[in-house]
Amino acid sequence: MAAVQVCEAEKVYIMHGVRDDLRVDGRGCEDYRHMEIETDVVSNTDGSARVKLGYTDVLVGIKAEIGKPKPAAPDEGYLEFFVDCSANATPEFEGRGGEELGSELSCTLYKVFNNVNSLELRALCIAPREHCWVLYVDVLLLQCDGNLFDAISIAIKAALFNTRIPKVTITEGEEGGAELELSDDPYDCVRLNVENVPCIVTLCKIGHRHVVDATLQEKACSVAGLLVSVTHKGTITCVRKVGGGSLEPESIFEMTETGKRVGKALHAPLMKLLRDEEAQGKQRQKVGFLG
Amino acid sequence: MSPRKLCVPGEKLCSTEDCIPGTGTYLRHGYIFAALAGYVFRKNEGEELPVISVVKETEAQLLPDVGAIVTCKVTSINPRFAKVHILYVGSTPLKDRFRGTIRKEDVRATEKDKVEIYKSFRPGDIVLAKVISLGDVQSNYLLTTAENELGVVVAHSEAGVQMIPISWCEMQCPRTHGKEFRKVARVQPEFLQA
Amino acid sequence: MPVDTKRVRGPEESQSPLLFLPSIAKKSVAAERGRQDGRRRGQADVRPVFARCGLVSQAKGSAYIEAGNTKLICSVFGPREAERKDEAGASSGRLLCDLRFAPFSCPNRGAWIPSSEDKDTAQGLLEALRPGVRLHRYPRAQIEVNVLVLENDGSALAHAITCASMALADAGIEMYDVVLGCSLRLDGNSFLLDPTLQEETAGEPGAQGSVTVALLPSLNQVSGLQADGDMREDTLAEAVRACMEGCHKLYPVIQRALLRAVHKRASPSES
Amino acid sequence: MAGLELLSDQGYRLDGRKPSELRKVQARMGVFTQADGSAYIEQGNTKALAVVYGPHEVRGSRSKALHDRAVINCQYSMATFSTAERKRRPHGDRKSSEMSLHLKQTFEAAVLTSLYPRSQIDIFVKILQSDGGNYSACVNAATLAVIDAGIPMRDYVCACSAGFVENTAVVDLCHAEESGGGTVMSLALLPRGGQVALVQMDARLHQDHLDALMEAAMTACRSLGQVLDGVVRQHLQEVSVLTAE
Amino acid sequence: YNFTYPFSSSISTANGSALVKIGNTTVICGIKGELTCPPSDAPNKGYIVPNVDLPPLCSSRFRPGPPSEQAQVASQFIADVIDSSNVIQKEDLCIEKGKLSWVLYCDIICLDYDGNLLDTCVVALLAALKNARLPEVTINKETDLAEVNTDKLHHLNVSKHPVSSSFSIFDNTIVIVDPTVEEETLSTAMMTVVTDEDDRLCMLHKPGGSALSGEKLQDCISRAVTRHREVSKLIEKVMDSFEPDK
Amino acid sequence: MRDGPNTHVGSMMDVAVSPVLALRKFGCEQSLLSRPDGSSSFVQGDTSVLAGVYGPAEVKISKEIYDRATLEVMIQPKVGLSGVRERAQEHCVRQTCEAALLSTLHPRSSLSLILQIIHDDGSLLSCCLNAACMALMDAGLPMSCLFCGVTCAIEQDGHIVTDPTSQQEKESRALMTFAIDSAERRVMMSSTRGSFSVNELQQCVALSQRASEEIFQFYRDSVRRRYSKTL
Repeated sequence: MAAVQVCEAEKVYIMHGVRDDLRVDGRGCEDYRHMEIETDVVSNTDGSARVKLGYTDVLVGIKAEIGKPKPAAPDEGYLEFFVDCSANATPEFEGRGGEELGSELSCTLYKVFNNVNSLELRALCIAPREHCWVLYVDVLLLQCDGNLFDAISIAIKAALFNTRIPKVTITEGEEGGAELELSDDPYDCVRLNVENVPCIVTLCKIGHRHVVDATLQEKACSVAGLLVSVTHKGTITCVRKVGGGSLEPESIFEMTETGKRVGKALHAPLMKLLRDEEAQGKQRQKVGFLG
Repeated sequence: MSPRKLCVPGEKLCSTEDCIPGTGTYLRHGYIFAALAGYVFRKNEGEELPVISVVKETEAQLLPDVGAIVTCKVTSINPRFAKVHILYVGSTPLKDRFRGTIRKEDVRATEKDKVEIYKSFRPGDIVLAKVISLGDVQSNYLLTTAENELGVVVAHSEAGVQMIPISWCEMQCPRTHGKEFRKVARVQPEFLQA
Repeated sequence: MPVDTKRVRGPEESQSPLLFLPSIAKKSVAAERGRQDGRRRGQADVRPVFARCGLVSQAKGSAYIEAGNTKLICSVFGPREAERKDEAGASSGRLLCDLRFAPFSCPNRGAWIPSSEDKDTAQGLLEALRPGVRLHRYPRAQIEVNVLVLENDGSALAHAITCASMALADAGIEMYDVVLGCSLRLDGNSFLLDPTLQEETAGEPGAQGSVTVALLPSLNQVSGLQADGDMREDTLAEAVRACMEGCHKLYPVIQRALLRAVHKRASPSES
Repeated sequence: MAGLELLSDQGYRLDGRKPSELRKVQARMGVFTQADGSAYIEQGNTKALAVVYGPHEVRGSRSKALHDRAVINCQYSMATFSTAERKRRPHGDRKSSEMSLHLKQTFEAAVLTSLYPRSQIDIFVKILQSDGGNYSACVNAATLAVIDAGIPMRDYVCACSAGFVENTAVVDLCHAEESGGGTVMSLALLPRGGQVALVQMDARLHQDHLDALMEAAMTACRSLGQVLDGVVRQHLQEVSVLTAE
Repeated sequence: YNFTYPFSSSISTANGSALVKIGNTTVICGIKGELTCPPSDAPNKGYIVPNVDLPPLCSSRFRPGPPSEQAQVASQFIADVIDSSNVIQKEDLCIEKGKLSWVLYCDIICLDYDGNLLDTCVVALLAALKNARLPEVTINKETDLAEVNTDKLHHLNVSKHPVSSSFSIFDNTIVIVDPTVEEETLSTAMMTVVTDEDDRLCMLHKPGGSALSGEKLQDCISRAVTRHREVSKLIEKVMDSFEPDK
Repeated sequence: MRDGPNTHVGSMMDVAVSPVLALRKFGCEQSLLSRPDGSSSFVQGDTSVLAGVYGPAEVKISKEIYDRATLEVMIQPKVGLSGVRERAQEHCVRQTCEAALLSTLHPRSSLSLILQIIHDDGSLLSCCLNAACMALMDAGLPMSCLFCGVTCAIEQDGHIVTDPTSQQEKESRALMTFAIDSAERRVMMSSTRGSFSVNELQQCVALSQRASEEIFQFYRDSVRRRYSKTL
């Protein structure tokens, strides 16, 4: 991952600050940075969202395509993730440089989002064993300043909220086979229920405390962190230890507790924001990158 | 001999008040822990406390470290440096090859500006050298032969015969009596055991 | 799909005969009170483990572990010259992990080309092992850990962690502690420790979860944690504790296997 | 030409433009903070992002460094969701590599590389949404980004595409027009001096029509140049107001 | 001779498997059967797809990534042995002509590489084929779909028992049987002779290297024939000891 | 490619048709490509292979061998990508060439041999070997001996055919290819298919050794013809 060099003195400064619940940018340990969310930014997609979290900037586009259900789950559709660590974010990602991180991120995202608990995958099925919707979730990293997972998960949730899948009617074809017919009417579409879609909260252990939404500098001070994905009800759907260090069992329990609290609190304002934005409908001035 | 004590990594051996940590151990919160699976040794070395160390069957494989004397084989030369493969650290053979570089400046201690690589080494020579640096991001281990005891110990002439050193800078082929230039090492008796 | 030109090719498509089985009523594990292999639910009841060190003659260190039908082999090479050189590698060593499932290790034949799941498991293995290894003792060098799953009957990652740390210790790599792995299946309200593959995949989706913990037993530090599935925070904490208990049960077995391996080698001369 | 009527009888195009009319151009400079220079441009429905890093030390093998000027390093990529059909890879395919090379050639002609010997300037462009004229959008975005990075250039580089439909030269083609099967020419121009930095054309065109097409493209580039100039001046004003406070 | 120890291990997820150790070299072979359409040019045949893998696990000389040249050559060698020796009649693998047949994926993985890979692989393959059991498959006349009965398992009909013997040759003078990896790298040529129980040759594989005279060649072949007897006796003994408890 | 360049230096030669030893017409042309350091095309009946040799040249550090040259052999099939079968053939050709070449004379350098199959009508591996040998000779690389490839097929009735066509190969019971060295007519390489008895093997070896005489004679003739022109 794009890392910054932090010298010992800086580390000590940051660690002392964290001990006193005061971070370099003035936040408390459980505060997020300023966040901006906008949906429906790319018209070629079925759903898209852009999230800015501090200097971290991600764009998510979702495209729905018809595919064949996986043999293990014949009556469900599925999601495919692709994270493009573009050279925009840092020159290190040029060429194939970002591929490793990209596949690592997409693997975790798959674990977090592609299950029945987060999304009603059955609703994506068109005809069992034959056809289903495949949602291609493409994440584009435009700029990274730490805490990629949180920003991406919020963007994915927003983009899923924004996603509209055309209605499909199955008609009996002439030779007996089923034929699919897509509805042309842009308003005749299916929305996804995103209520249960979790958000990821990454906690970084710094000194004896832990912080949420760490910047790259803060991340450099931490040896280990915990990634917790939390639903709006406060249930935990996925936990991963990240980083090269180890954690004491007690601090793991503390961290999951914080993660749950912070994550749960994240959902309500996010949904409100998304609904508000949608209510504005066409009148909303699309800002995109021009803002 | 009484059965020696065995340990696995992470085992608490004793407190720092009882022993001084040696190889294969580490310190944590005032206690000495084992870092290897092996035999536990305590040895008194004249200090107040015995040194405690953990040893696997032979000496644990060490990496070429700064100051270590290494045996290496020359693989290629050019006017600025010679490239070598490190084969031994001290008397421990390495399982995998490590690459090193002997720069022109590090061949001799005196008359550094007159050194010419091709008059010092040839590919295939076995050389004793000392590690001076682990090198930076791009380079390999940096080695030196700027001591009397360091330099070429085994070399073959163009006729393919092992040559005999005749001076500090020349070796002679016993078959053709042709002389070739080398940075010859004065081999210390302790290295001659093998 | 690109054609694999570096292997003997078979037919374009083939199906596992298991797909053609007349669909038998899926036995719900939840319906039973015990477990199929006679272990109890909710107890720290791990499968009997058979562990050996030093099987691969060509490797610096190696280990084989068998827990129930799950069989893994691991070999360790190095420390050797680092291939990739960058700033971070100069001061401390690099640990590389490769984990593969043999094509015949699962009920359905796997492909040779590692899937993203294999890579994910390998990444999990790396994260769990790294805190246990004293990498700063190996500057500019890399240590390679290769794990091959010969048969996967559940808890592959957990046993891979244990097996790899045994192989590292066998290779004489300096470590802070051995790393032990244990996983758990959450089935409704009860725990299934060290689940079999059947237990891992069976059951109603929604009420399931799985947790894998890697523990440094004598330092009491958790070096790896992966949890999936809906669960409450206290359930998670309980599950982690159960896994840790499972690890501690494993510890004496691993210890004995390591000591045996040390003993087998010629004892060092007094120096 | 079968299928779509690209030019109506009245001489209007599919989207109602006149043959020599450009699409709406909107642009902004300095969209990102971490990069040395960045810009975003919308030309109709085509949206592109460009970032510039550098000049900095040559990355990768040192042998790439040039002793008398800077190396321009370009990477063109497309977001996987940018096209109607999903792309499997954002970059690395043949078309993107070709595009990267064209961008490199274009900017080697425009940037005063001799001011930065033995260094490297990275220009990364990304198509977020594609609706024809990808190359021109990239060049225009990259120009703004280079200016934002404060790297001296001979002149703006403005690019525009032009095509030939029923004996009429049309400029700034959208995707439907591009895929109509006719000739498409991309032209990058240094507007003030009138030097052409790059011309690229696929498909066949009668020699007699070439001049007309070139002329149309160059005119379009000049007017684009004015738009870009406006964007730069606006940006400078905003920045100077901020700094003045 | 280094001694040969075949073990039939039980990988329960595979239809047949064998772990074989010759000297230090250890190889595991797992066989999985899948169903497919028969090849169009031979509608009454099935497929056997052998692949040899030399993972980085087995020796430090192999790097991770796609199979090395050596692994590919070994795969092709095993495929040729299967073809030449008719160890399994491919006609036996057909279930319904032109419609359904078995494809046997024989995946051979080296766990410890200390030379003489080919001999070990052939023994492993043979042992795995001998203990492989496939479920009964019938085609339902009404639905035209395959039905699998896992309660009825059948052994494969192993018609031939090829055994391979490898030799390291040092300049047409010294010939070493069953070489270790060190002997292999120092030798000037390698040769592998595969024989079956009728003392016929299925394969005389000598991929270049220093030349060999006719007498030495004859010598190697007769040594291979004697070795065949020893090895096949051993395999039978091991297979017998495993059979009763199944 | 056979009728490509105008400078047709090579020659066609008829071989006396004896009841057992029947080789198809073969022809060869050297130095027909300008880019490689050595090249040749070898034709046996309808089977035709084009070979190019590059080197000695600089070698990649990862492949460097400090006391001899690194030889790489690539076989490109007529259509499609090379697969495992080609890899096995490459392996055979490479080891044969390595044994013949005096590679210690070019330490830390690389030699690459590319064999492009133009048409396959049986006896492909032997044709590859012959083309390789001619190309190495053309590149002026020092060799301890020459080598040639001979393919024999045993038909269902036990009759042995040398240099079979692909039709004959398909109908045969067993197929063997040998590489024979020019110094003592010994077997350098052998690759077989199908099962056969020890006696049959020996007949085939003997036959191949006889056939090799003719091929080496052909080598000599075509090289002589070539140098007589340049001198």
